[in-house]
Formats: sequence, C-alpha cells, structure tokens
Amino acid sequence: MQKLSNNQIAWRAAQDIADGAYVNLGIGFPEKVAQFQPPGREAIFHTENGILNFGEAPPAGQEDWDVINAGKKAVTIKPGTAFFHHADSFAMVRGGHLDVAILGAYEVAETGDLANWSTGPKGVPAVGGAMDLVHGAKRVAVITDHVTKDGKPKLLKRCTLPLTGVGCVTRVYTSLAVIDIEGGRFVLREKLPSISVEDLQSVTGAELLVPGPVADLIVPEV
Amino acid sequence: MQKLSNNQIAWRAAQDIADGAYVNLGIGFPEKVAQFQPPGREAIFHTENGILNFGEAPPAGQEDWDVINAGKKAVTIKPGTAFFHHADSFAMVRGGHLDVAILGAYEVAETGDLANWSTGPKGVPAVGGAMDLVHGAKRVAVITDHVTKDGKPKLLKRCTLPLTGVGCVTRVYTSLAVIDIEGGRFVLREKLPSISVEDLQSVTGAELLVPGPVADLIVPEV
Amino acid sequence: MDKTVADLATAVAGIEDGMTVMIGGFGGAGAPIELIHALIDRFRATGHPKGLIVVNNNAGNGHIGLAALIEAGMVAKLICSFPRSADPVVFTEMYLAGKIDLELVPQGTLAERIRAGGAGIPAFYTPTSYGTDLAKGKHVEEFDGRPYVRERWLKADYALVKAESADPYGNLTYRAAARNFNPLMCMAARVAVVQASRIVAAGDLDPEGIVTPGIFVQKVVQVANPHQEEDLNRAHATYPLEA
Amino acid sequence: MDKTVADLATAVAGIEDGMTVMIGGFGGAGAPIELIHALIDRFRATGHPKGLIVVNNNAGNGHIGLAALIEAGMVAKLICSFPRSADPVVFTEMYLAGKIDLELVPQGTLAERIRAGGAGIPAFYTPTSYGTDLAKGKHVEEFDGRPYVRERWLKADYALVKAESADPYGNLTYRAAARNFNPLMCMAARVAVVQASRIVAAGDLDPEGIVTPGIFVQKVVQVANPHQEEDLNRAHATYPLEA
Repeated sequence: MQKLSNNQIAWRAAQDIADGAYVNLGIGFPEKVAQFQPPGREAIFHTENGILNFGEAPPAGQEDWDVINAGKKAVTIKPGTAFFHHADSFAMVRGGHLDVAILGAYEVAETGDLANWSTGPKGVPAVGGAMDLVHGAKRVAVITDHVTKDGKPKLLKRCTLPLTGVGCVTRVYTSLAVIDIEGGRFVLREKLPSISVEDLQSVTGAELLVPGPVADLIVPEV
Repeated sequence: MQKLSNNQIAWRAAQDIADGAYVNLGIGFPEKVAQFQPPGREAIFHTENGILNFGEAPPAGQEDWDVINAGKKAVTIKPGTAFFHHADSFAMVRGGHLDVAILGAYEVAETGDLANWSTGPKGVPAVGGAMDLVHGAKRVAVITDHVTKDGKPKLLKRCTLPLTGVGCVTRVYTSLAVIDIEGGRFVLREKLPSISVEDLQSVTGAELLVPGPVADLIVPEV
Repeated sequence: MDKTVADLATAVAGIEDGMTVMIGGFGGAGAPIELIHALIDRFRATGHPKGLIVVNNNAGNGHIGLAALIEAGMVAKLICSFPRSADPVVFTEMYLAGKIDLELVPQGTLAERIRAGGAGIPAFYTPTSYGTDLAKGKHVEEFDGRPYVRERWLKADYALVKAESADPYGNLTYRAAARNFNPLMCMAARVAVVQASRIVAAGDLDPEGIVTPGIFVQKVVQVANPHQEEDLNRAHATYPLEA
Repeated sequence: MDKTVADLATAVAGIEDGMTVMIGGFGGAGAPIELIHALIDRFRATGHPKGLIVVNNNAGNGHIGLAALIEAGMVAKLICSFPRSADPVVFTEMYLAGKIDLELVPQGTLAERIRAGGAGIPAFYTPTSYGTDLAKGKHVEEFDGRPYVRERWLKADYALVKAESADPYGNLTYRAAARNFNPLMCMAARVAVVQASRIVAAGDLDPEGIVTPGIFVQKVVQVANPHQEEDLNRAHATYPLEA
C-alpha cells in the first residue's frame, strides 16, 4: 500500500497552520512540521521550556546549550524572541493561548482520546508536557503513521494504552489520510487517491464516517 | 492619661524590625514606621503594587507617578530596587516571604482577629490588600491608639466590626502598651511607666495576662 | 506578523455591550487613559458599548479615565479591590444610588484570579478572606490543618493595557510600577489591546527583558506621550479634555 | 544586606538528610552543576546529606550533575516530569532496581505546583491529566461543565538554582532558556541557594529586568565559568571531574 513519508505527513499538517498562528510541536517527529511552513505564512513556535518565536537549529558546533527546545535540541533566537519561566510557559499552554499543538501518537480513539506517553507498566515512565498540551491548545492535531510497525491500527474505538488526554484530538494526519474527530467519531476528509475507502477502513480500528466528499490527499515529494 | 504619639508608636514598632527584614507597612499611619529604622539596620520595604526595596518620598515636584506605593504616594527607587507584577507581588505576600506586616486597626481581638477594613455596611466598602497581608507575613503586628476617639477599647474579647482576618495578629503596639497575643489571650509585655496595670486593664476590652515582668515602655520624643 | 493598529478607535473596536473588560493600572500608574477615552468617544458617538463589567483595582479618580467611563454610564458592574481614591465622587454617588454593582475582591485574590484566568486554572485555594464577609458563600477547605477559601478564575473579553514599549509581535515592557495588573490582564483577556508609548522593531526589545510575551497580546497602538492620571487630576481635568 | 557567601561548600551547608531539594534546570540548561557537585563533595566527606527528595524536571544525564547525585546514592525519591535523557542509565538502573522512588508529574503541573508553593496557594485545579493514570486517587471537580484535577502545592527546604547575574540583595537574572524552573524554585524553597555567573553591585541590575526579586533568595555564590551539562556529557565526563 502506498503511503506518505514522515516528511510528507508533516508537510500536510503544516498546510493547515494559519498565518500568525502560535504553534507547539511535540518532540521528535512533530518537530518536522516547522520545516514545511507554506511560503508567505509565519508561524510562531512555542517551546515548553520557555522560548516563544525561536528559529531553526544552528549549524553543528555553533550550539548555545541555553537555547534549546523541549527535546533538548539546540535552536536559535530571532527578532521577536521572548524568554520566560516554566509557569508562564504553561500558562500559555493551559490557558488556551496556543492555536495548535501537533503531537505524535501511539493510539488515537474515535472519542478523541490520545495515548502517546506510555507503552505500559514496563520501563521508566516519562510524561513531559504532553498532558498539558492536549488540554491547552485551541486545536490538538496528531501526526502518525496510519498503522503500527506491525501493521496494527493506531486509530481505534478505544485506546488500549495509558491515556495522555480524554477527548482532546480533533484532527489526525496519517500516512494514508486526514481524519477529523467529530461527535466521537472518525470522519474521513482526505485520503491517498491510490487507496479505496474500504482499504482504509480495513487498517482503521473504528468506523470511518464519510458524510461528504473525500478529497484526494496529494503531497509533493519533500 | 499620658500616651504615646503616633510617631512614638511607630518608633516602638520599628525597634522590633530585624536587620535585613522584608517589611510591608499598611497605608496611612503604618507608613510612619519606615522613618524610625534603628541605625545600622536595613529593612527592605515591599509595596503591593509591585516594588521591592523602594526609598523614601521624593521632594515635592519631583514625583514620578509610576513610582508609587500602595497608598498611591510617590516613592523613589534606590540601588537594589526591583519591579514586578501584581501576581508576583502577592506571591511574596501570601507565600510567606515577608518577615513582618505592620497594619492599622479598628479593633483587635484577644483571639488575634483583626478588623481594619470596614466600619460597617454604610458607604463604599474597600479592602485593598489588607486581607492578603494578614495571612501572608511571618509576623503580623498592629499599631494603634489604645482606645477609639470616643475612649472606647480597641482591644476586645471579640471584634464587633467586619473581620479582616482570623487569628492573625501576634503583637499590638498601642499608645499605652506593647501586648502580645498568645494562645488566644492578650499578654502584657510593656506599658508606659506612668500608668498602672489596673488603669491599662480599665481601657482594654479583654483580660490582660501578666505572666512575667512588664517592661517600661520608654520612647524618645520623635 | 504585525499587531499594531493605526489609531485608538481601531484599537477599541470590537468591545460590545455587556462585555467584561479588564483595565490595567493601580490608581493612575499604568492606567491606559487614552484607550479608555477612545471607548468613551465611541459611546458618545454611537451609544455603545454600555452595560460593561469592568475589572480594575480601583474605581477611578476625579473625572477622567475610569472615573469618566463610569460617569458616562457605560459600566454596569465593577470588580475591584479598592473603590476609593483622592476624588472618588463619581463611583461613590453611582454606587450609593444603586446605579452600579460592585464585587469587592481582596487585591491579591483579584490578581491571582486574573492570573488563573490567563493560565487555565479554573479555581484555587487561598487563605485570604477566610472567616470574613468576603468569603461568605464560598467553599472552604482545610489543607494541612489550615482553612482556605476557594476562588474562581476571572477572564475577560477585552483588556485595556498600558505598556512602555511594544514590538509588532506584541512583546511588551512596562515602566516601573505601571506594570501592576497589566501583564496579568493581557493573559486573561480574549483580546488584549495595548497602548504603548513606543513601538519598536522586532528584535529591538531584549528577549530577556520582555515582560509580556506577544502571545498574550492581540492589538497594539502607539500613544507616544500618554497622559498620567495623577497629573490630569492635579490639574482638575475632566473628560472630554480641553485642547 | 549581603546574601553572597564565599564558596560553594558554604552555599550548600544546611542541607540535611531527608530534606526536599528543588534543583533548577531543564536538561542541562540552567542546571546548577557546581552546587550539585558541592553537595556530592559533602556527602563523600561526611556521608550526608542522604535520603533526599529531589524535584527537577528530569532525572539527570550521564554521570555528572543530578545524575551523579543520584549515582552517589543520595536521593531517595525524585519528583519529575521526564526521567529520560540522552544517557539516563543512572536513574533507569536504580529505578528498575527499586532503589529510588519516582513521582511522575506532568510538566506544566510540576511548574504550577512549585509556583503555588511559592505563592501560598495550597491547591489548584487543572485540566491536565484528567482521565489518565496520573490523576488516579486525585480529587476531580467540574467547573463550567468541564472536569479538572486538584493538585497540591510543592514546597522545598532548599532550592539549588543557576542564575546569570545576581546582586547582594539576591536579585537575579537568567540566561535565555536556562531560566525555566529556576525562578519558581526560588519562590518555593525555604532557602534558595543560587550560583550566579556574575555578582554585581546593588544598582547594577536594571530594576525592570530583574526576573527574581531578592526576597525569594537567601544565599548567592559566584561561579564565574559554570559547566554546561551538555558540554560535560559530550566529553563523557563523570563526577568527580578530572582536573
């Protein structure tokens, strides 16, 4: 089955970020979204550890390890950058000041529940800012492969892994489709032209509603 | 009956402020305490509206009306002054970071209850920061004339006016005496040499305990 | 991104009848006099907005700024800690005549409720006001053996704020104790409208010294030489001001 | 008033067995490496302090700083949001062996609990963690139809903090994102101990730009060229550091 690369998923998610939006990108894969801002639009990126409006990574060897993002990777400042402490940073998050948070997922349920912090009781649990982000941003979107490495659905009726948040996700960008969550159901908005709704349903763990036209999900090679 | 002037009461209260203490003085009469810091001791004054370590009033005509105290009187900055917003300011108050708050009073009860914000249902009520201060500072002291203008006791078994705080006052500096509040009782520590314990009791609305020696309250003309 | 608007009228556009409007300032320090006067101008021209719920530490002084807003009859309710001033006659008369409602809030609780509104904290506990008339009807709970009063967040549709410097992103600095409630109100309002004495280019503000990051600000208008309420009152000014 | 102390050993004096110690930093940025190492030195010399409850966002990286404190066996419990790092082996092994307790707290809740401790707010409500394992056993309440979890303040006996500049009053500035938890921890600790890269005279810090007012600080020690945790780890350093 054809599928989008991670870069392509990130590209698609970036198209929905409006000019002037305040955006938090989860650590890891979601950080890629920043690379695909459409020309002419300016997004302002927030990182939990106290920087608003930071710039891209510096060249290797020129890192300032006091200027890092939530993933502890070096970033840069630019005109308009502001620094602040952690309580102010999470006031931005929890207080509804972010326009969108884009996060990774282990599982997403049709209820909007998200599981992305723990794969179960083994090992060392670590949550970071994920549970705050899902309850703060005006819009919480997920980017993810449509299925696990073993080919099992990640979009489910109910999450099986420990939850990050309840009823928080409203849009999922996968390697195969763009799916909204409305009224506790998955609503298919876009899919790769090469796969049928039936094929998509077969790798999705809950019913996909198709109440209106489904657009072709066409993404450039990026 | 001999009594201390307001300046003298303020002077006496100032003697108990340790070197390096963080102090909030209520608006009006308590502001006088700042004038009588003992030589060699430095108190750092806090004002609710967001200045720490401010200096005395500027000469008339040289006021900066952005540099004012909680009573909206002009003050000055000095080396070491810091500005901050109201939430941080009351974090200092409520969080127990002030060493002492010195406030005025309409009434003080032997329980430590204080009434200093409202004389009853008539007129426009106004509370300001008084209710925060009584629950924040490590030590809450009152300076007051021992009796009302009509000669009635201000130190009572129970307050009759609306309370500012419950069980918050631990020391009262009056025009006649210094009285601690311990275990829900007034304990006499110092009195003017010219008046007897009996005379003092006669103008006090609750029993004065005298468990130990009573020092002479001797204050210079100031 | 450019949050600056051309004039005061544009800055206060969008404030409608019945809205909750937070107004910065502690007494005159940090009071956004020009924004308030622009709002009064709109009311004089159109009859709107009225029935406002205003949040401020005080209730105005003299006949300018917040006092003039109240005097114009635009305010249905005031949420404040200290409705007294050197010249409180406007509020006092309207309050005693029953023409304006008052919610009296201890100053630290007022600040914390506004901060909570901005920080997504719907309720918190404070020792302040326990056992007093201002705690009546409020939930009380003990923590570690000490009683506390539960307070709710305060949010607003709009905030009117006075800053010293602003950049096009809405990053702000303040001047001395004119800071007071202003940064908190930026956080708690859906639309924070800022009058800044100086608008500078992005990058001209030290990122270490920004007090309000731009995410909390929606509109900025330059007012290069703002009135100081205290000066106006010492000159016995009334609004509209004489030219 | 002069809160400066002469050396690191004096700075960390007073931290005793079983105390709660907040340690600033987010990963390596803002981590008070030298204060941590001074505390380890004391433990190596005296066997104390041990059994510490440490509050930090993370659980250390490599074998220096917080990781070295844990490796030395001085920490009984860690309260943090993200006990993972590039090299988390020290914490991971001790945790999996049951030799250290972990209280996992969402990052924003951790920050707000510490701020609440400093601000005299014993409890507050947050939407964060509602419906998750981290809310188990916690009081839940609805406000305006939405469920929230009640969280308690966090306070500490000591805080170890890294600042950029300090004056003798304890007024502090920070450097970039090394600010993070440091200002909050100053507020929440009975004794906030600060290592500053530069101690300046009173009046040398712009009063507008002070991030932590001195009232929240008890001791300051100058560490002119502090280690950056990231640099040490890239050099595979372990504590004690080679000269």
